[in-house]
Amino acid sequence: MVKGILKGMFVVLKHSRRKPVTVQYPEEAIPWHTKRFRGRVILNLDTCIGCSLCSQICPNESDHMVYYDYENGKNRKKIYPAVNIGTCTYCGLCQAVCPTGSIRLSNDGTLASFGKDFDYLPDRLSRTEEELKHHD
Amino acid sequence: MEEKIIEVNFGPQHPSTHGVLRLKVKLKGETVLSAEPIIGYLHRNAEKLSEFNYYASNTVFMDRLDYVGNHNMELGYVMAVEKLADIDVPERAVWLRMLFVELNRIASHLVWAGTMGLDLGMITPFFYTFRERERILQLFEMVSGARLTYNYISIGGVYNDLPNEFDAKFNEFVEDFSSRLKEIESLFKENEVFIQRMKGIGILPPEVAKSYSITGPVLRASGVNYDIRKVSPYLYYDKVDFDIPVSNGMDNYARFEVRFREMEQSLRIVKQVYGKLPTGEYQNPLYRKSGLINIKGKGESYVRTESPRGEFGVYVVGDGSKKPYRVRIRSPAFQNLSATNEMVKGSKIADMIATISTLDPVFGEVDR
Amino acid sequence: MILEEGVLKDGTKFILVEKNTLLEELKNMKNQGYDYLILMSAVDYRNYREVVYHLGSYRDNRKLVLKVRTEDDVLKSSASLWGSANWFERELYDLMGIRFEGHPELKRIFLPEGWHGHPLRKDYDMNKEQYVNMNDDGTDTVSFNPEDGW
Amino acid sequence: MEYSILQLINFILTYIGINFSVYFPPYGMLVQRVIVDLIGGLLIFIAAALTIIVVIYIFRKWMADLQQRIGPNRVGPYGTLQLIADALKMFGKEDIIPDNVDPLLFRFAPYLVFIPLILSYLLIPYGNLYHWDIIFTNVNVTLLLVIAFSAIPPIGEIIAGFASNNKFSMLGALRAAAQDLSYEIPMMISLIGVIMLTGTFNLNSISQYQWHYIPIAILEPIGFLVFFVAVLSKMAVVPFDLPESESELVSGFNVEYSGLRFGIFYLGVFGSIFFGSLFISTVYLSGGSDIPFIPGLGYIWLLVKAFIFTFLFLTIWVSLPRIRVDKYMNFGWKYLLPLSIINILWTMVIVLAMHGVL
Repeated sequence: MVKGILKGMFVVLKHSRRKPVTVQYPEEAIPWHTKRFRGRVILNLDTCIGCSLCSQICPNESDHMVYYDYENGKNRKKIYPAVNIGTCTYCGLCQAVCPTGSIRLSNDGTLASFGKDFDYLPDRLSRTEEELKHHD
Repeated sequence: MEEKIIEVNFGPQHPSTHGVLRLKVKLKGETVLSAEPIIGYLHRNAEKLSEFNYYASNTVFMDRLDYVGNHNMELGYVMAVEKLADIDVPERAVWLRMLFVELNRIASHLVWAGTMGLDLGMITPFFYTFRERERILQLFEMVSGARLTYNYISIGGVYNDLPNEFDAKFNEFVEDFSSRLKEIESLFKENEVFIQRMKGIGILPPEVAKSYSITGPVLRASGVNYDIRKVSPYLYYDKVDFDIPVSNGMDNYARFEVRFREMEQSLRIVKQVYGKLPTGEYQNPLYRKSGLINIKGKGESYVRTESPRGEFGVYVVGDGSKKPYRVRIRSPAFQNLSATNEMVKGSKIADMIATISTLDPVFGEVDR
Repeated sequence: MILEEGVLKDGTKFILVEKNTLLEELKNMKNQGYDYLILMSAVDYRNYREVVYHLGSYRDNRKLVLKVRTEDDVLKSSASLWGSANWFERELYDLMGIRFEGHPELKRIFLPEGWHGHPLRKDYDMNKEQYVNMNDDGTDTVSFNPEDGW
Repeated sequence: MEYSILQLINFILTYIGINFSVYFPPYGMLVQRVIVDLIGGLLIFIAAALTIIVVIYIFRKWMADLQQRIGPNRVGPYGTLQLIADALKMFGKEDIIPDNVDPLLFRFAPYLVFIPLILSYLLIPYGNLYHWDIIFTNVNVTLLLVIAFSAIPPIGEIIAGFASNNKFSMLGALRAAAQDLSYEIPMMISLIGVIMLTGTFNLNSISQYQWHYIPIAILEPIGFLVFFVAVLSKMAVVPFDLPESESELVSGFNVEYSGLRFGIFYLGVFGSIFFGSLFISTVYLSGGSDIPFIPGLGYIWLLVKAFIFTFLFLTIWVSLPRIRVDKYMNFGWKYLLPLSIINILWTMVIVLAMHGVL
């Protein structure tokens, strides 16, 4: 009995010499292991054809089509997706379904903000968070 | 002095009910007279939600069922839909699915091992198991781009191929995982106090297990050699070499033993699968891009898969439209949990906690 | 009594049985070696409900689907044959509104007692929000008034 | 020439001009004595509080180290001020007193746990540092007093559990009572062996005895083992943390407590860990007596031994599961109690051999 307990303690004690595996978050940023990290949705206004497939496949209706006055030559009805980031689950289905690759998920996962406006209309959706910060 | 029976609510907020299980327990001193599980605190009705969405978008809900074994949940649904809509899956996609499903099984059992330790009052194994799980999650993140709700397995294949840096990370993981697993196991296995807490506790005889439709490691720990991967092989489980660990202990210790052996077997499968990965398409080109939305099915299909907790399957009824008419989820943890009272009555409070932790319920899946 | 036989889309054999002979048929199937109740589900076809029993065996790979149709939503309980039928039937009662006669304690399993309607029915009103609260004695109350709960 | 720490305080007071004993001869000396004792008590209170904080810091760092984490590292250098920050946070929190509790007992119980613990710190002979004996109480019954003080906190725990009017608390309180009963007896019986050997109840004499002869842990290994387990159980940490057992009874007897009162319970756990370490090294490992051949460093030597025990206790905490309550009682009554009685017989043999009878 004592042997088993001592063995357990020994295994635990062995770990005192190993290096910590945790990361100090704000200083050492979490290494995104991939370029595929699914962050905020971003839209390319110039290639969007307004097919509304993304809003159809969106599982919780975060993605919806709105009228936005932007001329890119392919989108005759001038409807573009707008995404409610508050309910978006970053599932990536809109990216998967988009025939032109206009809507995609960026690598930006640091979305904490004081703002309460989660509904990203097309022009806001087309900029990265970085650009939005400079813009304001 | 008269002995009074007291009724205690364990949960829904309780440190060791693995989420939001509520147990209405009748106690006589420290002895449990009966325990009635009350569930539904995490109920979202994924079955109803699925009726309003396209076939392809429902994988998102499946992800949120068993949130520690997500790939298995996606797989169960996707395979049922593929049967329903007669969709072919490229060979590479099948192998990739198998790779991730088995890795996910390891990750899920690691979470179980850590939380079981916590339930017994051991703090440290939790950190070691989560350290290992973290490495698996990094692999998942690398491939799918998410750490928890992967949404990786798509109808007609998988959404993404392996990235270039996957190989190195994967080999690094496979190399030392088995030795680290042994180390974690030794923390439990050779510990007399642990053995006393587990041996002979929470007895589940095979007849009772069969009557309650119990599957997965819990069933195999009761001495029934029944694993869907062997009984009705899906994916390419008939092309790889692995054993089904079975134990005749019927108690908590047997369940502990079976799950640790299963992790070893899963590692074996993972190694073989990675060696056998063929090149080629990873997704059926018909169901890429806008094809995703055009999946139609008519009829009924149910495909049995072995999730980390037992038999998982989705019964899909299609009426020929782009949305399923009815989706019914067979969740293994729900069935395993229904036998709680049989297992815990007459034991002590501490044993009840240990027994529930070896059942390994995940409430996203129980409550759906 | 078997009304209809056939093969489902996934290649499983199915039989449709007469409602009154359900329990005998299930018992019969259990004796034939289908000792594993994989899944009980119910599908709402608007004018009738179809309860589907997926039966399997703990020994081999056999599988059978047993269906039964009901218009008045009352069926015989199979809780005496399988322990697992207990929770399956409670779930079907809760979400689909099918009452099983002879069930030891037929009450809602996911939703609070007193919930209006059965969500998986096709005629369930999705737009009406219900608010749940708890009485002092621990029972749930359900109301349509937002101030009565959450 | 050795002086006690109280004399040192007296010297300092006299030096800075506070000396009542010269004023009204019989009473002035008493007043002076009381002032000196009060200062000594305050000193030990501060020292004990600081030690508890140090022990908690060590615990968190050590646990983090064993679990491949970093531990507290934000507040102050290497996170040393983390505990101060935590304490401030505790002070600032609302002290919630639920509706149906017994308000008086509910408020009173935490102090009943903590004050005897701090008082028992006064009884330990801390050995000597340079020429000063750090001994606050040097009466003939310090060992008995320690045991008496250690019997009070469980009463506080039981009161806390019952007053909370919560089923989990009550189960925790019942466990505390049962645990205390079944482990205090082996603990005291194993101490009887020590008393038989040394012939005194004075902790200072006990530690001096061991310096003159040999540490009692070597003479009485069984007694030492029993005492070790009993002390571990007395501290109510894993594997014996049944009264609180987080995963079973949520938090046991202190489930309804919050804010400062919870903080007191929390400090009590770590205070008793260090006190247990001090006590076991005093009674069984020659305590604060000098390091062999190096006089004047007894205090340091005691601290070294105590901290080794603290590390041992903490390592046991992080690496073992909790034992089940009925098995635990069995272990206490069926193994520890007979072992402690065997220890008495063994001590009798030693004592007789020493007196040349055998």
